[in-house]
Amino acid sequence: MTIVEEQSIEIPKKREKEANSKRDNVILRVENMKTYYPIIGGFFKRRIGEVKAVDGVSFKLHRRETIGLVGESGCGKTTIANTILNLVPITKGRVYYKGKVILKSTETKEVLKEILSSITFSTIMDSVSYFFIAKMKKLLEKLEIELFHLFQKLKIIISYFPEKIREKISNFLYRTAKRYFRSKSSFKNKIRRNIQMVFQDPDASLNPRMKIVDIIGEPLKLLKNITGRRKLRKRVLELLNVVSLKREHLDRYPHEFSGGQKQRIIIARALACDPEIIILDEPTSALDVSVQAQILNLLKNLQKRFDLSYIFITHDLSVVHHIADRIKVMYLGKFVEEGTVDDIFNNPSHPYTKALLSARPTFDPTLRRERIILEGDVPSPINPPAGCPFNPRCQEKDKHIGCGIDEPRKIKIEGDSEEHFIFCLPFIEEKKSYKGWQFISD
Amino acid sequence: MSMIKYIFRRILAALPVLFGVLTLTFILSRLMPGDPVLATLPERFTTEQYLAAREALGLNEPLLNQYFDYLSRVFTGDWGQTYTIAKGRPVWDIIWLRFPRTFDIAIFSIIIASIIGLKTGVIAAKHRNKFRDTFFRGLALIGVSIPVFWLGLILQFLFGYYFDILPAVGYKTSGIGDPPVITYLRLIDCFISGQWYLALDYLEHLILPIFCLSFITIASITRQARSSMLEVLEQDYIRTARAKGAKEKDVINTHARKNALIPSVTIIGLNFGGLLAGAILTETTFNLHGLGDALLVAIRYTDYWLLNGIVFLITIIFILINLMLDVLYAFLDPRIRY
Amino acid sequence: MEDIESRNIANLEMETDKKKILEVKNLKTYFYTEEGVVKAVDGVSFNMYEDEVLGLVGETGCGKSVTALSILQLVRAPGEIEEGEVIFKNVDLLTLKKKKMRDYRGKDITMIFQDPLNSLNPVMTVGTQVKEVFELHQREEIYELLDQKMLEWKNKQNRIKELEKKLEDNETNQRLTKEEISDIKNEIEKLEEETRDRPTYRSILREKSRKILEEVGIPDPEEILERYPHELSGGMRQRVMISMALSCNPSILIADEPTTALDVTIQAQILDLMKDLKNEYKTSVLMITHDLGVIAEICDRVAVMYSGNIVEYATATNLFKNPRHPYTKGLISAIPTLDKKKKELDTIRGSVPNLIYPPEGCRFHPRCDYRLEVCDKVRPLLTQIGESYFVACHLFDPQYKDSPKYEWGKEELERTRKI
Amino acid sequence: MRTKMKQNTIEKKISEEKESKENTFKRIVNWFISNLKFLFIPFSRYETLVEKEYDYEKTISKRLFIRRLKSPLTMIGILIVFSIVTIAVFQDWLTLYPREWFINQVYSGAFDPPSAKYPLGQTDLGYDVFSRLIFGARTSLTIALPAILFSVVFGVIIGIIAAYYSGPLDAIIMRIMDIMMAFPALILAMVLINIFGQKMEYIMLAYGLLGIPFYARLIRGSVLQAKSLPYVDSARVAGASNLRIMFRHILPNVIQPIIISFTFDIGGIILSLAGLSFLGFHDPTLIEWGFDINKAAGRIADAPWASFWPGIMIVITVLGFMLVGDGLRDALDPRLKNL
Repeated sequence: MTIVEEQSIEIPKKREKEANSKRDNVILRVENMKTYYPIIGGFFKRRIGEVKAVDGVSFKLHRRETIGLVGESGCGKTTIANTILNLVPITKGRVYYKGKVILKSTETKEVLKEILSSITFSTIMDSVSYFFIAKMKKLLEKLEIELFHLFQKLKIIISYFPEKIREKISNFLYRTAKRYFRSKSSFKNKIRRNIQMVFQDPDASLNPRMKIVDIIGEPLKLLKNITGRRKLRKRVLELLNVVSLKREHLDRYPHEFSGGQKQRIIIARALACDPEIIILDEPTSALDVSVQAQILNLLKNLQKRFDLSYIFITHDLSVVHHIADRIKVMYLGKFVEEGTVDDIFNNPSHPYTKALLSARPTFDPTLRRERIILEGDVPSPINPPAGCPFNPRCQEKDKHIGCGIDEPRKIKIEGDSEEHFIFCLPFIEEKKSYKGWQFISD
Repeated sequence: MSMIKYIFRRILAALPVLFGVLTLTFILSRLMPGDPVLATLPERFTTEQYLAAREALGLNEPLLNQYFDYLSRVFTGDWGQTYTIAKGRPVWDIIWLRFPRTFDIAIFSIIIASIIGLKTGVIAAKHRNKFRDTFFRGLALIGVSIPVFWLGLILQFLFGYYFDILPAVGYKTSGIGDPPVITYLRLIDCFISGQWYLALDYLEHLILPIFCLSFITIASITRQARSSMLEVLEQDYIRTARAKGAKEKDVINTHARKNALIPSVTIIGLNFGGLLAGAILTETTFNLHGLGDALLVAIRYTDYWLLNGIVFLITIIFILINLMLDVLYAFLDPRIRY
Repeated sequence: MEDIESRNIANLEMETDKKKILEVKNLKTYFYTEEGVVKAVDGVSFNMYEDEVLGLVGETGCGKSVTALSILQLVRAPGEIEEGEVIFKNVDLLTLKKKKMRDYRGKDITMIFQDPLNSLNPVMTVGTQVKEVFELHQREEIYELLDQKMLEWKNKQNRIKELEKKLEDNETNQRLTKEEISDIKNEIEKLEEETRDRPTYRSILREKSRKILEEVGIPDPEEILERYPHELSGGMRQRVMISMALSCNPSILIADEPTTALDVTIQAQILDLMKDLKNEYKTSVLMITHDLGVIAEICDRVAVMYSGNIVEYATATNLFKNPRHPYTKGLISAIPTLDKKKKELDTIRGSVPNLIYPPEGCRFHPRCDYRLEVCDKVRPLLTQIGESYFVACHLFDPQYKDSPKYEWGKEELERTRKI
Repeated sequence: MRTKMKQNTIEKKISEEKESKENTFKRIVNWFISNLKFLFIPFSRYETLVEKEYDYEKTISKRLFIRRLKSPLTMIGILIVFSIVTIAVFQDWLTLYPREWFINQVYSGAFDPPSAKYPLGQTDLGYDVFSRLIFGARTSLTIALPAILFSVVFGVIIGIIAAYYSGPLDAIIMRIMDIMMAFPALILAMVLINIFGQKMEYIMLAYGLLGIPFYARLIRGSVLQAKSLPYVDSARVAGASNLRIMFRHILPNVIQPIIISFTFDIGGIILSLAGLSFLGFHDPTLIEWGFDINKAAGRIADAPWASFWPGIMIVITVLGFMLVGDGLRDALDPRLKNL
């Protein structure tokens, strides 16, 4: 173990000027993001359906701001995070980072398809067969002619195939190629460096067979090209100090740490490349209350210190109230309400938000309120209910028009801050409902 | 309905494997050294004779033609003729003659082994780290490491020669007659024709080979059953059953056993494949004149058609058995959707 | 030392008019692992009262689940119950034989678990699993019921025969009016409808299971009975678990984190259901959770556990209003709430101690801000400090109250506060 | 009783005190010397202590692993494997007759019973059974080990690639593996050896090929599981390429079952090799247990020693590897760890 000199190392405060000079403070913009997972099944492994995990979501993230994404499990919060980081392919929509598109649904698809379909199957077979024969000549002189015949025959057979089948074959090749290219076409390192993520389960998101130095050093090595062993250790030590871990932890394995310490290590790894945005996917849900408080304090500290922007994903409303500036409430892949913290907590307007807020526990047993208890379960996102996805469970269903038919509209709530919207349908008594309500979309 | 659909789909999925096996055996058999034409000829022959025989066997055509010819003939049921074991008889005849013996010992062994192996596995798991567990585990470990043929030889020596209570080799006492061929399964034929003494004689000859094969299979089934039972006993739903107040016997018999059985089913299927192959060794040891014996001749003397036929048959049976076990698996485990 | 222990147990009486139903005295459960002896539960005592909900709250690894499993004697292999008494209706459960104990499980004391998917047998239908409980504990009652129903059924059949005879007689005599005939015919039809299915053991079982499932709010119970657990949603599975636990009308229901694996809205549903059922069945509930919100929601009394000991034991109202033990204080102030916005959250420094080598004296002392000099030497015991209020802390013990306060080194304080 | 015990303890304490008083000066000096570093360098104590504690923990965990391995059965297994390897390495020192005798010359006394000159009897050509047993050990190991290494390496690579790039590539690879699995291994081995020729290298190659599908399948399952774990995602977020994720992140986490079944399969492969040479598919230049049994099988009735001893050697060798594999599994399996 090389002992690194211990000094109090401040990571320089950066980007301050830059931030002030910029007129537009938006750092990440998501536009109409849709992410569908294919359901593959059947004998030929076809796509037989899709899970609409995220279905048309847009938001902006400002510098030094925390957005809270709130919702129950399976509502697509984590998928948003995974999509932004390109861990899951985006189906539709765009993501901008500082005004530049970093993710878009593949429009190059068509071009590629054209190129691939222009390569006819017979040309491929030709090249393969010649290549194959040249290679195998020495090894299988006896079979040479037969093999050549085989390929010739196959070629002829294939040329008899109807156009449709040939198209299918080329489609198959295209899909294989696409999968290959997708994994290849790296989400550029620069963007990776600037957007990092903290995962939910601290046990599973640390590789159990790697030492802490290697775990935290990996992004440094790969994204920042720091190669020297000493340099790397020094930098890792700095990072460990930032999350108040110590030098002797450098060479340990993850299983020797408690849950809170693991989460600190994960945060340190996310911080390794000086990112601007950190996506926090339920960072405290696996932790105990006292440790959760430590982590939340740490996160707040770090935000101030390094000018970070957070996307904070959670199902715990009190946590999000504590840490977030703006809140988006999600249900079945869509936002149902968005606004600042004060908006949501003081004037919850969507019935789902109301129910969520009322389900939030309080610590005063004398104040046991009447709760709104939603009926039933969250419907499956494979075939979500028509119209407003919340309508089968909605407690205020009777007061609105066309819940099961129309798509919900974006409605501005007057009287609150400018960003308070709900996605709902108008009230039955129209006169009353228009008071202070203003339709934005359609 | 869904079950039938599932079976149908599984059969469809097995087709490429069958096709691959056919192709592979064809290629491998053609790569083997030696010349099958020689077997058809008398000891002294002329070049013309040789060429004529070659043409008669269809070996002068391009390999590709031979391959397609072979494919088409396999599916029409004509598996060619053999010139090594018997001159000019169809491969099917040899298979009908030889296969029932192999099948008899394999099926008896797998049934005995499954019954005993599952039982001992459960017992060992129930008495974990106690005497019975250690005993069965040790026995299973020894069972896994004994070579079949050697065990056979030792049994032969002990029971056949030293104590002289069981016949050591062969499938029948020499000079004893055969029952009329009805179902090709000798045992059933004996019963149908009412020749009890023949059946008894046959069974007497089968005891040692079956013991030999099943001993080894029991070992691996016991090991699997024990470990899966132990795993199941760790699960939460077993705790629930205990919290309900169920008796320890019920916990194991109703709650744990079915769950533990599921992984064991797979191992039984895999073992059956091993058993058919292991039968070659046992047949050689006990001189049973089964399928394995024919296979050895086919490989030694480069009999293309016999080799292809036997390998294809064994593969089909292997695939079928696995198909059956898959269906059983789906039947046992409701979590698997058809 | 023995003296103090006995004092600890004897004093644990609450001023209440309710009947004591379960007494746990000085329970110790150790796990003998290869690394050493894990003292998961080390001297836990508490009482449960009739028709009350007792909350057992604490962080991960403090031994709350092990306490519950020890009561039912379901602790797994390396774990052993070392010492203590679990007195239920004047019977010490720990001295019972295995067979006797089995009768209590599932009938008088039942348990539901955290993970409803793994806690239900995947290869058995919900129906079989629900019916099993009845078969295990109510076989005789069912047979009695069967006899009753058979009697009714036979009576009805006899009645049909009688009526049919009447009609037959009428064909010859023709004494009855048309209206009477149609009345009789209607009655026969009705009776035939009722007696179509002969009452059997199975039909009664099925009826009972259907009823209990209906009780826990499962829509369409007939269909659910035929389903396998993996086909249900998380909330449904937990409902099935609850129905199984309540089917024999138990005196005590132990709920081990029943809502942790569920979503917020489903969690509210289940808690609501549990409250209703508790009132309906008059069952005492031992609620084990790490979520103080759940405790505040449902519990009458709370026992706070830390590292294998109970450190505070009081009514919920008192506890939340004015927590005394430094650990409870820290725990409550660590939770973000609406009025704590913008401030930094209070934290408890350090982390949970290793249970193989727990700290000497008070197990909380390395993390305690109010630490006294004696804290690392003498183990504090539960002492009564107010009406129905027990704390295990030297700060409230008259014997040690005036002991000098421990001065934390500045460096040490700084260092431990961060981690 | 009690008073007696108390007296005893008091006496003990007194004697201990005496001893400690006598040794006090020694102890002070010792302590001073051993703590020189801490006395002269401020704050060095704390760090070193923590490190020491950590090292202690590490050795404890290592010791635990060894302790778990230390069950009597496993020790027997290790002993067997060790002695078989010793025999294989030092065979020339252990045999009664040099190796050349067994290749060139034929001796009289076919199937003669054990005698002073030939302690375990003689074989068909009059060779010494005992010496052949010792020569056989090296043959078994030299064929089995490379063959299994070959199949492990290729099986692991193929399995990881198939599972990681799931989809058509996976389907194709796994179909090929299915075809290979559907063949009874023994038959395929016989055919392959017949094609290649009866030479050691080819037998090794044939067996190596046959083992590939098994390992590919084994590792594919665990990779499919590991692939969906968050640490893979977090490696991707950290900028790791596919190749790096496959072999740096996933492989170390899924290699454990492979290691366990590797030890098991050494035994298995020795068994199958014995079976093959029993059927006559062997390298004629080598001395093999299986082939010895083959030669003696026909004379089992009157010369049991010639086939009994080679069989026993096979059983013992295989059992040794199986025992080690069993012990290794118990020691490595995390599920058994807390029991």
